[in-house]
Amino acid sequence: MSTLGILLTLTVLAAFSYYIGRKRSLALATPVKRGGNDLHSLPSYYGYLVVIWAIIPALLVFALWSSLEKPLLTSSMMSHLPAEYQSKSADELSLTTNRILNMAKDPTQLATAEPVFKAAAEDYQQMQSTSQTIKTLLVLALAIAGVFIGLRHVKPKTRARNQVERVLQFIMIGCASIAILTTVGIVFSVLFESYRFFGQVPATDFLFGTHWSPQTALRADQAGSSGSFGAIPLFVGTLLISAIALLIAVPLGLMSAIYLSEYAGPKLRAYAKPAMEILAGIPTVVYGFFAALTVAPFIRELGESIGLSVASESALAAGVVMGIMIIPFMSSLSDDVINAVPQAMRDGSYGMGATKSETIKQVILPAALPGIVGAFLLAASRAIGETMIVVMAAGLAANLTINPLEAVTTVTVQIVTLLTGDQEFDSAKTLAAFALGLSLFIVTLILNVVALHIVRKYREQYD
Amino acid sequence: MTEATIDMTTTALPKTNTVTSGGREEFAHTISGTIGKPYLDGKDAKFFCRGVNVFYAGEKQAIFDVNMDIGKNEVIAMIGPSGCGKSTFLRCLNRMNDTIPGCRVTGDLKLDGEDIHDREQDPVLLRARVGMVFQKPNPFPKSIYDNVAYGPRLHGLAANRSELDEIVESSLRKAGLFNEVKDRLQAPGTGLSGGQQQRLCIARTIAVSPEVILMDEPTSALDPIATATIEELIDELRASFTICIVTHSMQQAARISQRTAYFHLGYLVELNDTKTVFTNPQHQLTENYITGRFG
Amino acid sequence: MTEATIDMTTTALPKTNTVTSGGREEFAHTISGTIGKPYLDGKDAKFFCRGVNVFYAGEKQAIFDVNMDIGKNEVIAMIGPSGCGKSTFLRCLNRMNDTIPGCRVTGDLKLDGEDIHDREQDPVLLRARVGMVFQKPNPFPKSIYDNVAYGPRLHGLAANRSELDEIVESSLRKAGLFNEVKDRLQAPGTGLSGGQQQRLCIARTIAVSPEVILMDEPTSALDPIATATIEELIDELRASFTICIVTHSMQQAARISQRTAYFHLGYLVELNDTKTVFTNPQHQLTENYITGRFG
Amino acid sequence: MSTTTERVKATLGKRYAREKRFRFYGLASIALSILFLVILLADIIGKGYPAFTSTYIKLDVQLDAQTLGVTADSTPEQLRTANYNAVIQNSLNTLIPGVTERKEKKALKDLVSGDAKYELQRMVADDPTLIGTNQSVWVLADDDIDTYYKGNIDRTLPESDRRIKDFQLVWLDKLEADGRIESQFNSIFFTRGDSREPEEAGILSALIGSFYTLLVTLALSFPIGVAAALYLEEFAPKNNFWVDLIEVNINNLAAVPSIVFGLLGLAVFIQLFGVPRSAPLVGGLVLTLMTLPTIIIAARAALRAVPPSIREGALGIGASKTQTVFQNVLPLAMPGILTGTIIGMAQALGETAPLLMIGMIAFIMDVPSSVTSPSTVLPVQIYLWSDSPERAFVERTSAAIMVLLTFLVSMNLLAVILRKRFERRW
Amino acid sequence: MNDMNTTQHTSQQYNHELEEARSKLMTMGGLVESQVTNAIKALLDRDSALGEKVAYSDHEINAMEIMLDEHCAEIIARRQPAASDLRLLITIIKVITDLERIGDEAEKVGRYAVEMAETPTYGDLHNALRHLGEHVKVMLSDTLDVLGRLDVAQAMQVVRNDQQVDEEFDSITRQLYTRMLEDPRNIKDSLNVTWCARSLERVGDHCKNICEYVIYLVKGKDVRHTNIESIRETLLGE
Amino acid sequence: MNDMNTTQHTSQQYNHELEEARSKLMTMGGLVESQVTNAIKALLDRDSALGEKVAYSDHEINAMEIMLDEHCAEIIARRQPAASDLRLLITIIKVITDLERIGDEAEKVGRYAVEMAETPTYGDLHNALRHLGEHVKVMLSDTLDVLGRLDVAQAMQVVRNDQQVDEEFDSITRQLYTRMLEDPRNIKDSLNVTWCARSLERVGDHCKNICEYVIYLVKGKDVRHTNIESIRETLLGE
Repeated sequence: MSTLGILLTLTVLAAFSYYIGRKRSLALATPVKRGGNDLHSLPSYYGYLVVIWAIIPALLVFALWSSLEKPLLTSSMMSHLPAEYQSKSADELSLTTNRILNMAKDPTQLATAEPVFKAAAEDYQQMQSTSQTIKTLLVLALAIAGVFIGLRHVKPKTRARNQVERVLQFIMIGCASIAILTTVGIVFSVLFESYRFFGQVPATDFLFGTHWSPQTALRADQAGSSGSFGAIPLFVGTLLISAIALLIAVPLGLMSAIYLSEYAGPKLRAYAKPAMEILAGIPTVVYGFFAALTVAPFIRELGESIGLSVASESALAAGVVMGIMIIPFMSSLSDDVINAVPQAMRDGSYGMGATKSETIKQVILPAALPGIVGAFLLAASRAIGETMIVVMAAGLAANLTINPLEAVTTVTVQIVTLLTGDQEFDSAKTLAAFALGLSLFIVTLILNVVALHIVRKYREQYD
Repeated sequence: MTEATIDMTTTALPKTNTVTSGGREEFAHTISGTIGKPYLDGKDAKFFCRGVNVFYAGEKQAIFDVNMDIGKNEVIAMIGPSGCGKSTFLRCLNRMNDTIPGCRVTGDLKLDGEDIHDREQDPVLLRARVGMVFQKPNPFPKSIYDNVAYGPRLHGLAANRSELDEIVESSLRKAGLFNEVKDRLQAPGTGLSGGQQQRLCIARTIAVSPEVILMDEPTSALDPIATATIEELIDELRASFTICIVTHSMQQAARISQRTAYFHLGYLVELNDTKTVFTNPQHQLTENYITGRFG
Repeated sequence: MTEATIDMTTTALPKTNTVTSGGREEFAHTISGTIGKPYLDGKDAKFFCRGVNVFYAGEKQAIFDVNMDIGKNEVIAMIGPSGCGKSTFLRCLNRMNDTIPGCRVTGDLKLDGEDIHDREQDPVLLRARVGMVFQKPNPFPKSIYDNVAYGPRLHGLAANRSELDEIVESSLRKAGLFNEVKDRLQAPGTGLSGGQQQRLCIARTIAVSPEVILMDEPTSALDPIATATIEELIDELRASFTICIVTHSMQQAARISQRTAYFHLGYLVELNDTKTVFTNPQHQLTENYITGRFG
Repeated sequence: MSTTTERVKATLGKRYAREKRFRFYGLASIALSILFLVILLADIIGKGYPAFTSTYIKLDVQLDAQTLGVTADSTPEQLRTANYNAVIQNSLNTLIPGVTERKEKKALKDLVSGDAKYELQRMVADDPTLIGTNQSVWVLADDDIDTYYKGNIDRTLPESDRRIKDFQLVWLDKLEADGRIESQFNSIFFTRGDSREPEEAGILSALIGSFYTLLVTLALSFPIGVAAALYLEEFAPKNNFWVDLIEVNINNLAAVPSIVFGLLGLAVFIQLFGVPRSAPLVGGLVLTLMTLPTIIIAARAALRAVPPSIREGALGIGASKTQTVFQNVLPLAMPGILTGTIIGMAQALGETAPLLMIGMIAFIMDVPSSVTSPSTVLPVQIYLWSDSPERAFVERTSAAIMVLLTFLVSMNLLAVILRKRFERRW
Repeated sequence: MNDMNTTQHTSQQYNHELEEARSKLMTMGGLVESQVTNAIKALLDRDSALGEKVAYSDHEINAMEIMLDEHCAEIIARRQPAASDLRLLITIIKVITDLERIGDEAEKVGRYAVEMAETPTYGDLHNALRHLGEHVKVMLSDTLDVLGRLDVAQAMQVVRNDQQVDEEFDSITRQLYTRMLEDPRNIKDSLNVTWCARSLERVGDHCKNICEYVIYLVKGKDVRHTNIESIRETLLGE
Repeated sequence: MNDMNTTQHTSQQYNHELEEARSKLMTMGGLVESQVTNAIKALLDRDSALGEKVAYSDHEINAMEIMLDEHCAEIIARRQPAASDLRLLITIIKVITDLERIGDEAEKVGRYAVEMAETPTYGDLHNALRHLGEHVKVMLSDTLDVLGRLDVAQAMQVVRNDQQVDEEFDSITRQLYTRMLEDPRNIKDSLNVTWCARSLERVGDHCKNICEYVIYLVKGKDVRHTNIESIRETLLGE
């Protein structure tokens, strides 16, 4: 049976077991006064209990089997290959594996394959179908056995509700833990590859080097020996663009938020807020396009018209557009923060004869300051991690400059550049992307944690 | 007055009590003008209100033709069931209703003879003269000192730091808070207890030397002990300020006010000496409310 | 009792009143055991509480060694200054304290002889027997009908729709709400007025036929008129339920309860007939609280 | 009294001036922000709207069996490989006679798009009886011609500076005079996959790719996100190390740059678990991890907005914690959760960077058939096209952006409507 | 008694408590009335048994006084009454004191009745006493009416009647004085009769007090220690 | 008077109001005491001017009664007193009635004093009257002390003393009876003296009442209509 088939069967079985579980509980119940009975829980919970017995073990086995199936079968298949193939390097071995697996999938390829591989592929097909059969039988058997075990648990005294609820809770804990797994995944993937990178390039060179030209590493047979991986220009470029962006976004965003929440009439709010939201909802790739095709040329022409030489991929263009992108982010965060200041405080200030701006400047902003700082940090984190705008509008050349009119490159740009196109997983060039990813992750992590801490403390104050 | 008196006579007599049994709406028609002593001789009136109507957005009328005088150095309490308009009326007195979109006030409202709702009248100035204390204590997230200094700084009432210090201290003293906080004037005002916060808000209001203090259920968020302290404070403040207080609790009105105004469905039904209102109210609606006969 | 009596005698006499002037803390040491009638003969006790202590996270003790019996079909009111532990104690009675992390209850707490905090005791079952009404009216955002039917459905108390209808109607009737809402049982419960909402919550609680109803300041969010209605309802419910009510307002305790418990700093200072508590309290702390002498 | 009043009065003028200035700054900020939006949209629309039409040239083709080398009875395979190019060549030669120079001959052939022969192929395959007849057919013009007709090539420029030479202009003027040039709705854009030729490039494969990717994302992130939010908001013990860790993680993940998720996908899903590269499945997995924090945070906010009194009420009646949460709290929070989910999906739809990392940047002509077949997504398509130098691709990029924005705006609108409709004030 | 149902409070319990106070007051009034009636009867009929009964029944009235006092204090403590409710309770507290004192006077008369049962005749005094007794009885019964119906007009009537009772009492004392002068053997009896008359006169005074309280209750104006004309003016001339 | 400062309410105003009620009560008590003293003096010294003054001063006491009544009602309405405060106010309301009646009795004595100013001598009666008067004066002054200091022990003493006053009054009436029998010319004077003695005896009764109220105030227990032994038991035997 196919995966889909198994899942469908299980679904049907689940519905069935709910039905009989519920029915059985009612049959076993002794009625007591006023329409009640002596069941510990409502009948439906007994239904759910049986469903759990029927489905959960079966699903677990199914998931385990499915995830182990491929690696196990593959290694088994490979072990049957002649020795000459097995002695090859890991890279070639995996290439061979892939070829055989593709053959097993595609009959047309199989027909034209070499005999050794053909045998292996057919062997694989064979094993796979056996495995599939066993899996189907095992899962269904487990499910049916589960139904019976579940039914034996249907007794008036069984705390069905408590048991069902406990299972539910475990499922929810599992889901919540995915966040940790994700972080662990990020840290591990980035750390592991970075570790390999720092095996080839010293960390100090990476962190303090002022020259970045990973391309040299591409030369064959020279894996990682002579490329320059000094990331300082990238860091400076990133900071330059982010600074430009924040210079635009923070005042505009903050003042917009203040105006919208304190001054604007309902009409203006009704139009301006959605407009801001649209600005926030525009994908970064669009901003990138806008930056590269409209803003950059415009700035260059503007610069030229007043006699400045502006690079066509100037930091200014990317920064300005990134700033525009962050305005709504900054404004909505500030808006939240300002709205969290209780109305009572405004009333208090107005009641003493303060004007609106006095109230804002002397009461609301001081009250909201921690939140605004948090918003600022989050915006900075966002600017630093922003990818598409800079990929499309900033340069590739790693100039170490703080002149906004020149082209600079950023961490994210380099990651994208290094990882798209042909890659070799062991080259320093590819691994450098992960090292950059690591530094990006660490910086944003610090910013985020600090910002979130500040914001949370602030929220608690007015909750 | 004659009509009202007759009404009182007949309804106060138990014989005719079949009439009273119908609930409060039955008396709504008897609200024609305010019973009691709504007017002062005029010479001592701080506020002079004639024919005040308040409309909310959508022409919903919240206050109908209210006439009253509010005297100097008196505590006047406004009571009545929820939605009777007492808070709305209070907020007319320093134009806090301006902050509610669509709210419109008509009629004659004068503070010391100046029209409050006049275009020429500056709400900032007005609110400096007519301070307000709110239901929920709302100290600013500043130090205790800065909370009290807020108003004087805003209005430039102190020429220098020592003058400001003086204002802050005397305001805190008047609010009965100085001794409790003198060692921590730089501590945040939000760290005080609820009752202290409310006294801080009162101190803050006093610091501007207003002539009138409006209080909108100033103790409804406080426990009985803090409430008692605030009530005591109000009684002391009476010497220097005119105080208008809206309260949920008629007992509180009884305790602290000299005159009590009873609002009902937007009408000012009775305004009388507090003693009279609570021992011998003149309008049946007042009587019903005071004695817990709500229909 | 002897010690307490002496205390009362000396402090109640004005001659010795220099003693009373020091404020309430001075009497804290006199709290040794509860004065009054904390115990019933036992036969009629619904709740039996002995040596109840409650600790919050960090070992902060909120309730100290409380002993009391709560009788069948009585309204027992718990009063005291903020933070005196009255609400905390109330929430022990149906283990609502379980929902507060770190809260620990020790001592003997029995409902009809069954240990409430026993591991075997299912809090869900317990709460079906001991219903609770909260400070803020909290109808579910469902129809009025579904609000009331929620509990019976939860516990499977109705075999079919007509039985459920019956339960809903009778609960609404008992809560004095049926006539007001019978034409709009499918309207959302949140559309009712505050007082009606609170009565709906009471109806919802009644629908499960609990034996006891706990009320945690059920009228503090309501205006005087709605409050009076709820108080009236409580008085009617007494015929069928045991009612424990925590209230901010001692006047309310005076109006509706048969016995009143005065808590102070986590101690149960006095538990006595309401009449006695309000005309002739036995402990000086109670007297101070009742008469508004807060120190 | 008088002192206060007078002193206050003295300060009033200055204070009101400050008030006015402050107010102006605020208004200017909003105006500027909105101005940016307007410029952005105007720029995109201005660039993109021509892409919705294409220039077509009417050819009179002789589908004669000899030239084609097939008959009406030929097999479909034969019909497919017939020499349609020659037919087109002939027809062009007839239209513009006297072209002999090699360079000009090639230019003449390039007047029509490479798609023209496939157009004929489709016609014939549909109706083999057409063989032997003369047909008048509108065929797609080349992208340069298209660009010219949309007014994006300036005739006044020196010949060397433009892609269309003078002799071509002569031809075009003739064709136009014959009424053989026409602008038609560009259906290809919506029905084809990517192509090296701008006039043949469409967004369908990217759209379907996006659809599959979002499907995977939604199917995973919604249940997981809701379950996680429920656990954290309702069940998790407070002040518990693990729970705090989860919480910090989620909040942090929400702000982690998207590209880092791409790195994760690349290293974990593709290299470790061997999920096929470039497939919606892996894209969906990465986007799931990315949107989960958004959904969890939105769901938690929605759950938190349900007042505790509702929970207390249910608990007080004897509902268990789980019953309380699932019967009372969750339904109330659902509109908020859905809103958050839609917004999360919109983010996912517009996301580009992480997908670049996992290889969804491939050149895909075919419409993907399942979640495991190689595909690209709309934003990546935009990114790819934006790199192409042809003017016609700029047009198409903008058009694709318009399509993307339309989807995003509709999704956000849906969220707004949902929020407005079910918004509840407690 | 149903006339007295003036309470329409939201709280039925409060209604009930006030109602109970009023009905207890009426019961007490009834008890006092029958004591006075019996005392007068015993006095006039020389019924020593009845006189003794009266003398021994006084404790019932005393008990009711204490009970009502406590009841009213409890209501005040628990209900925080205001306005008319408060006036009602204060009035009750005042009225019961007077009722109790009327009871005391009746007890005294009862005692004298026992003592004088042997006296053959009072002569003219009998008539005078009977007249005074009747008058006082009517006054008391009117007073109870006033209490029951809270009838201000009737209350004013009772206040006015008190003057007549006083005059009658004066006339009796004069008669007694004459009688004593006539025959010193009559002195003891006469003195006793004087005491009885005095007691009856005091009953009238108490009735007057009660009616003044009722006027206060209904009108919210205190009319004690004011002459009848100014009372009328106060009430009508507003 | 400072002894009476029992109020430590958070509300100074409330303290003040209660204090005012008590001080007014004491003023009224003082007034009543001086009326009684003067009346007795006028009676014994045959000082008709003083007697007249007493008779004409009663309205002050009446006015104070009304004022205090209103004051107490106002406090109850405005402050919702409970427990000891409430008992205090109820006690004041009760006490002033008795004080006013004592004032009435003094007025009567004053009137008789005017009437009897011409009487040459009361013979032995003078001593007996003086004795009774002294006793009553002491009792009244003790009562005011009890009011001022809320001294339960002294209050019980006063209650006990009332029995002695009653006995003295009985002895006076017996003497008067004898005197009347001896010489019918004395009848008129004797009757007047009787009335005076009666009034003084009633002052004693009222004092007893007041003390009983004070016991109620302090102890929260009503001890009226109970004999002295059971009072002691009630208070001490708890």
